[in-house]
Amino acid sequence: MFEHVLSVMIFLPIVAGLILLLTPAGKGIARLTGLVISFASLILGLDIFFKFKEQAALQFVENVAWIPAWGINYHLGLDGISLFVLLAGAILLPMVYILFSTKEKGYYANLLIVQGAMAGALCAADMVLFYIFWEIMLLPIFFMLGLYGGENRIKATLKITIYTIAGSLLMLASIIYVGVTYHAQFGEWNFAISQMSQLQLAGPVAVLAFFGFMIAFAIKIPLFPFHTWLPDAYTEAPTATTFVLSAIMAKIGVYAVIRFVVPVFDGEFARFALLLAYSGVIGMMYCGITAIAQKDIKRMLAFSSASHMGIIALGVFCLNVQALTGSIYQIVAHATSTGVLFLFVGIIEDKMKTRQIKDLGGIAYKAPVFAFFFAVAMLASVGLPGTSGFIGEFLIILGAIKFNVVIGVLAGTTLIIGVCYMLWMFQRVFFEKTNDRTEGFTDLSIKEGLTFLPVIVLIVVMGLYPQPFLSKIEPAAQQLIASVTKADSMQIAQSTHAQQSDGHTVEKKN
Amino acid sequence: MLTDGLFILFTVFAVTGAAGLVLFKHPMNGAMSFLVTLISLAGLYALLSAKLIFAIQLMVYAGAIMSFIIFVIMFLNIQEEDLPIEEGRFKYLIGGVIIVAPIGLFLSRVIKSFPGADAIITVEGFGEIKEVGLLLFREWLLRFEIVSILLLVSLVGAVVLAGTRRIAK
Amino acid sequence: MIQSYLTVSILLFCIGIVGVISRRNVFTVFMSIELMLNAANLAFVTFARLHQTMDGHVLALIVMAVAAAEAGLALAVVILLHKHKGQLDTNVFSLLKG
Amino acid sequence: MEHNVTFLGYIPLLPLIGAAVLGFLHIGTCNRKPLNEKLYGLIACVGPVLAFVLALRVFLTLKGMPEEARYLSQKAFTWFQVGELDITMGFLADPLSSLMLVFVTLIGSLIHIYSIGYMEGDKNIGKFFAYLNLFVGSMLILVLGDNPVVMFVGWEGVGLCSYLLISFYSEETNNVLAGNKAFIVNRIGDLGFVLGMAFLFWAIGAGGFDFFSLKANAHSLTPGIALAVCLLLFVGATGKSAQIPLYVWLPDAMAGPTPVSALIHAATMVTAGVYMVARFSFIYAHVPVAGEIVAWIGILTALLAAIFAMFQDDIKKILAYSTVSQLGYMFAGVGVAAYSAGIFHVFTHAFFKALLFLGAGAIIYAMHHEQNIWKMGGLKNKMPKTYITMLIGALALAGCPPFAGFFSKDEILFSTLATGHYGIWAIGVLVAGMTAFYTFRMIFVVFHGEPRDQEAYDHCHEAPAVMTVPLIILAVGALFAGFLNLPAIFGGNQLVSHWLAPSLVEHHPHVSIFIEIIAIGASVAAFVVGIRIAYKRFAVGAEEPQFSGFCKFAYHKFYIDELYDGVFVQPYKKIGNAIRKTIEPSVTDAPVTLASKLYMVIGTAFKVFQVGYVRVYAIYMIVGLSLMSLLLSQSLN
Amino acid sequence: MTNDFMLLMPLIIITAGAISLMLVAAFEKVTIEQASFCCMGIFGIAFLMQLSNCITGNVTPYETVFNNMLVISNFTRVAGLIILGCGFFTAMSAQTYFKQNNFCTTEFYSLITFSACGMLLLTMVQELISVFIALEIMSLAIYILVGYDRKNKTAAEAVMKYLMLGAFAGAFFTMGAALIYGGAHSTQFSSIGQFVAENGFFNNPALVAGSFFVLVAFLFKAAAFPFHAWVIDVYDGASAPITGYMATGLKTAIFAVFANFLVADESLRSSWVNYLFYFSVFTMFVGNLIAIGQDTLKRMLAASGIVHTGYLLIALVAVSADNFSGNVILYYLAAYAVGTLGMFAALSYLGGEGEKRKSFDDFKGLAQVRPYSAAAITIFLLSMAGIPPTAGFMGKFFVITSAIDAGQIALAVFGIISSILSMWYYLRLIISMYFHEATDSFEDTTSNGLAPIGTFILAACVLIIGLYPVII
Repeated sequence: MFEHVLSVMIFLPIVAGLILLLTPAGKGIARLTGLVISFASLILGLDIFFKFKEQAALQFVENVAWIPAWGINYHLGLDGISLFVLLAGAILLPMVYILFSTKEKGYYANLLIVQGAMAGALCAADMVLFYIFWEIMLLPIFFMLGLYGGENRIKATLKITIYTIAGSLLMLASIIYVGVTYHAQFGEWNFAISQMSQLQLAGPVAVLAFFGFMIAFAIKIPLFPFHTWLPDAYTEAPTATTFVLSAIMAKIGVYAVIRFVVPVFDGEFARFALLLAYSGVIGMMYCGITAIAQKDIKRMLAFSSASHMGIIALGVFCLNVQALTGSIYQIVAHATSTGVLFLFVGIIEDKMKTRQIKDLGGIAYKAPVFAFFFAVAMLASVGLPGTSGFIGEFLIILGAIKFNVVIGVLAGTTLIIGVCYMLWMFQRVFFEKTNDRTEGFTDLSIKEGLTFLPVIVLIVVMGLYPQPFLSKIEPAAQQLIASVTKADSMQIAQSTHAQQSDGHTVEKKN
Repeated sequence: MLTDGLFILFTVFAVTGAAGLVLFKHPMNGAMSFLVTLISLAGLYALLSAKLIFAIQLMVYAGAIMSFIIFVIMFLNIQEEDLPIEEGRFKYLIGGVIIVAPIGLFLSRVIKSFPGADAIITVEGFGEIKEVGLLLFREWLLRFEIVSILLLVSLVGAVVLAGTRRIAK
Repeated sequence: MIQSYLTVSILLFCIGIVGVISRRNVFTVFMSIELMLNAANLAFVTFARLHQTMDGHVLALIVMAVAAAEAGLALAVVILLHKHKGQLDTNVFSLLKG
Repeated sequence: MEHNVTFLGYIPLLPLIGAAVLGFLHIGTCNRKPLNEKLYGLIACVGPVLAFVLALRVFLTLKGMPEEARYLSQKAFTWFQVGELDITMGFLADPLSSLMLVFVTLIGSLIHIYSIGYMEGDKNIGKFFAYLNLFVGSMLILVLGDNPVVMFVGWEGVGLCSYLLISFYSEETNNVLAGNKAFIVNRIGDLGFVLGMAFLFWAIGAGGFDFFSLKANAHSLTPGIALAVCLLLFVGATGKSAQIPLYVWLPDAMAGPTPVSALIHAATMVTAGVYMVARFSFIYAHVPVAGEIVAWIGILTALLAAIFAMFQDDIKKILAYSTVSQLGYMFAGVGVAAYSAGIFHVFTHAFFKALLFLGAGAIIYAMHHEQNIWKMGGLKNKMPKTYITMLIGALALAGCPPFAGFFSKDEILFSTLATGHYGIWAIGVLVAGMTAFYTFRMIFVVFHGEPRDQEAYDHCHEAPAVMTVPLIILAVGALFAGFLNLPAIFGGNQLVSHWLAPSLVEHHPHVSIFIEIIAIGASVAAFVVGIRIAYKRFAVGAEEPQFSGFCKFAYHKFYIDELYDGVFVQPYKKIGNAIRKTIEPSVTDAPVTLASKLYMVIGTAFKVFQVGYVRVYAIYMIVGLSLMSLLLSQSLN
Repeated sequence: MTNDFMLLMPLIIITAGAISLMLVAAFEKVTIEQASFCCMGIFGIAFLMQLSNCITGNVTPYETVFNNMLVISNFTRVAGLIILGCGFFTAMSAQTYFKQNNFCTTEFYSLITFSACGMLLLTMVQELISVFIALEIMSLAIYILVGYDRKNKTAAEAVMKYLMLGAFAGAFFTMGAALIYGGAHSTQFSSIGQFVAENGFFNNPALVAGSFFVLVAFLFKAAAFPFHAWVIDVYDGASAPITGYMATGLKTAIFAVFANFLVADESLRSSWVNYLFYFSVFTMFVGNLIAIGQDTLKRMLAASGIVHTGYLLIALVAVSADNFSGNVILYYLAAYAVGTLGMFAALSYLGGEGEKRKSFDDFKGLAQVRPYSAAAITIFLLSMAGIPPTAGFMGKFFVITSAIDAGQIALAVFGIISSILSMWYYLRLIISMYFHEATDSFEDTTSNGLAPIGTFILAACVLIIGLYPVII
């Protein structure tokens, strides 16, 4: 079984979810199934983590021919980059089943499906397979948002779905373009990502294809200015969906940039890195500033999440090891901190029946444990040293400075922008005087407390002892950066060469 | 010379008949006018030495199909007031001619690619019933057979759409 | 000579088209289509003469048969329509639109 | 000599453990049955006191080492390592940090003890002590960090504690706002710190990012980068140490409990900036321009804060501005490369300012949380111990020889003079006079004259021993700490300067004794003038003045808070609101929504073409055919 | 000989079945229920026969007797398979449909079978006039089926529109055939191809004009812009099973013959590719624009059918005449067929008496009342929208891949944009079904018929074909 561990991680939840949907199982059974399966995934995930070797190559590979005529394979594998996103999902998802115990069957079933699909997107080493999982990921979100969302859920659902699908379809065109180019250059059909770095892509169409990929991922992440679906969707979605969206799915966008764009479009990536970096950093500032004006905690967190995603994305565009590693690390850190914050807001909403900041206050006195956990997550989210948020943010800023001083300085403002809205919100919600509504706020139950405890501990542990994580990320990051810098220098060489010998192109070795 | 004269005659009749079909308000007048065209066409077929087609044109088309159409027109007993009020008919006709003009021009260019001279008949018995029949039942057999299926469908259709219907239980 | 016949054919064909697009009477429209088929038949026969093969005749024959089949069905439809509205104006039948 | 030791890490760890235990106990019990307050106090004191003991051990160990090899380090574990960046969770004790270590733990311990009394009866005492312990731990990490990043951990940690403690009475919105302000302003400074670190790393960090390696590689810094690093780091320092332009948070920070003001906002945390500049003296020494800027900003801050302090009527605000002012001195000192002078002033200031704050705390405690000096008066009879200790503190602050403040301040002023910064020196002397004035204005108004609020006066009483004992200990410090660095002119041998020398890169200019005498004379004269004016105005029967003109302007702190609010805070909020209300829905979202709407509209409009008339459908076909025919005619050969 | 006979067996079975059903109808012994089973049986047997005819390569059965009229290749075989499947499921839907609608006679099934006969012929014929005959067999049968409900005004209107425009297009086809006959001396595809290969395409205006008119007729039947307008009204007027049949079987047959005609010669194909490009783009976009404004399901599906025609045209543009396999077209057709058939099968039993539920709003809250049906419909819609893991996605993937591979990058991009535009109206139904409260109890919908079973089988097919595209 263990050589197929990735398949198990993908299909166990999906199959379970489908079975739940197709059988008249009750909600209790559904929740129990979800719980058991998510814990199974967690155990498998941890096992993978400990068996993972610190090297750049793909591990736990499975490769079976699927559509041989088109060179499409069922090809799975993990590297240091995907490992962590996968792990973040595996660790966080069991919490949802514990915390939200009274939802519909479809709620749990969809969660299971989305879990499997996300694992699939992360493990896929074939572009078509990736695309398939990438799209499947959206479906449960669509249904959860539409079925269990808030008042304006339909508008939000339509927006997120069409937005995301529009992006994905552009990506599909790009994937196909890449595959076809491979076919043209090497005479065989192949969509395996590991082969694509050999491609010699140039010309305006390659740029278009690059943007096809980038727009898809920019929408998922979301990068400014493609973020406009996010506030509505995050706000209207049920907590678990928002949690999944912010904690894991957005990260898959970043992951996908690293995995699919950087190796294939190394030249274009290097060319447009600055533009993209500006997009990331402007998005960070824009969403951060917008967050302070929000009246709804969830919406505020949504913008906060977008703001952080901007900086995480920036880390990828900086083209150096520190920033890239920081980005990947921050993916996990942000997943734990912001994800947990969304869950906390869900708890507040469940208990208080409101998310309006003005209706809350003084929760800290009524619920010290809750407030403490919230504060830790919040501090991690603003990047306080000693929490997981710092390491990633620091590395990204460090890398950004090397990449471009202006961007580095702008990226640094995240330190300030983040605290502004977070403290403001914390003050209104947790401090000040209690009101009639919050008077009855009960603290986390033992069960809830124990659910959150591991993540809170993880936040601190990741802040204090990040090395075991970083050492697994770094080889893959090094390899990627090496490939991009090679392309970059090659481009320079090419352009100088072209001046001398009139467009004589340098052949890449296969 | 005679053939040329006949050709011009038939052509004038055919085109006038066709124009009448399009221009007459009452379908009965149109049908009569169309009949003139069909008969003229038969004449043209004869001029082209298509004897079988000439005969069939007269018998099947001008005879059977047209009488069927006229029968239905009569059967429906269409009065003047039943006819659609087509006041802008001529506007539409002129517009139609304008729209169709490019197609006509295009087709006339196509025609120019064919030789203008008469093609002398070299084949023995060209257009004779026997020769055409042989061809029809030898090389074009299957087409001929599947046409029967088509006619069958048409038959069933007529029954289903216009005949009395027994709703099965 | 071939060109002349073809010109007649084209002329009839175009008149047929004009009839179809400018008239609202079901019968007229239907007969215009028949006219177009006849124009095609004339072309078939003319080409048969040009190529000295009788395939054209056979084709014309088959077209006639098809036209007959179509005519049968078309008239059945005309009767059906007349039953519904008592009119033969194509514009009367515009329930389905938008 | 073995440099690697294993106990350095315990110094911050002990208070941190204390914080964890206290926090756990507090959270566990606060909404049920609260534990005994004394228990909290006891647990809280364990960490800092043990840390103090360890700090002494460190100090003594160092003392036993040869002067050039005086350092101890502990590399606990590799914290994070990415590419050429290699950050160790490491601690370093050298003379500089050991000095800081000793007084931080000492004052920390004293204030913990004092707090047992001061916080009596507060139901959140557990939380208070947890924060306080956390603070001490963070401060010790800051001091001990062997590389800038570890230092930054402490740096932000103390910022966090500062925030938590300022907003300790969190039911009052203003307190929380003050806390927010402190954290946010500190964060602005932290941005500078981080950026400075980043620049430093990319310049010379590849060879190791700990202070030793940096020091060794500092010579390869280009002047431009070095200047940038210095200024960025100094931005960090202005945030933490409340210098222009980021000083605004410190006066507001007085919203926290008084021991907090004493510990964090007077003695320790706020001096972190000075410590940091001294730590990076190996870079600052290379870039005189940077030092110049630091010195000027420092002295201008000193002046500005002194002006404000003269018109305040809240006892803690007076002390707060005084702290800002004194911090300005310190920066003036480190700016002119007199690092040891700056650090020495940090050291002495810690004693007397903590003393003054604790004294003020005792008064506030006695007056039932009354802080306005114009509601006090004649308290010297009621609270003699407090009076005397505070008087000592005041004298030290005002720079009266031979109190601690005199020597340290004089050292700084002398250094400015010696390095030829006459402008700075002149302002420094002026500020010294003003310091004397506002300090004694406070003393006179509070302790002398007639009671202004009779009822409060009647109820007030001397503080309990837990509070007065630390006062006394600190008073002793304020009295004698100055002698530790007695300059040669008074027959001393500058113990502190010599002790610090291995850690710092500084050159002691050799100047004539004449200049030294001028410096001392001017300081003393300024003190005398200041105290004289204060006596004349406030010693007897002064009433709360109504300010006008410049005084009113100064009373309102030059409206700088309002200015910041108007220039930064409100626009920021306005932009946020504008984005929420207009930009987000109608600009960024507009292309998407509009495209979607347009699509719908066109789609609906398109229904027109489906007219339902069969003839029209035929016309579509023919139109299409016609157009194609035209096209095809073109392509025919 | 026997081999040839076996290859033609499905066609023979269908024809014989059609005739026997017609004869049976003359006697009033057979109920429509039984007739539907007979029809299914005929299709089923033919389907299995077709499946068993898995011989690769091109075969010209009875070459001398049929005068090269029929060619059977893998392409035609699979196309036939799709058509037979369509017939089978249409009969299945009809069985349930006529439990609620009472205008059926036994001839109905006979006509379905007749039209399948025409479609099968259409896939195989390699000669223009045979194409015309096959086209007319198929069309006439479908005209009748469209207008089968004589009491229904809309059905009568639909058949009038379809018949008139269909005959109109047929007239163009004949004229085109005549011109090609004039230009290329023959109406055989192979001879035409040979002639073009020898003499060039644009050098022969008659051939250009002729093939243009022939293409017009094909485009009309496939409902490409600007010959699309009829399709919406006709689909709307026809009964649900027939609409499904028209949308799938007919389209499959047309595209089969379209492809066969185009690949007769490479220069013929490449000359038309530039024009087909525009047809394809306009078809997709106009289809989308029409679909977005529709409120009734059938009209929306009709419009979406136009869009799918656009995709199929992309595939046609991208086929290569040399080494033609048609896999992409067939896969897309199959994917489209299962999705659309499934949709209409579901509409057949959910529509209620007289198809009273027709608009999006009528299906509000279906998921609460009939969750499995709603799920199946969702799968079909996702497939049509091209979202993985459905067959529609794979179809779209192959189409776009082949387009890019053929160098038609712009076309691929337009295809993608059109897919994005199509999301709105597909999602709209899903949203109606799932995210709104149920206002209708759907109690009158019979669930004891075969249509629900057919729906679920098709839903499974959508996923299976999507996940194992190798089987096509």
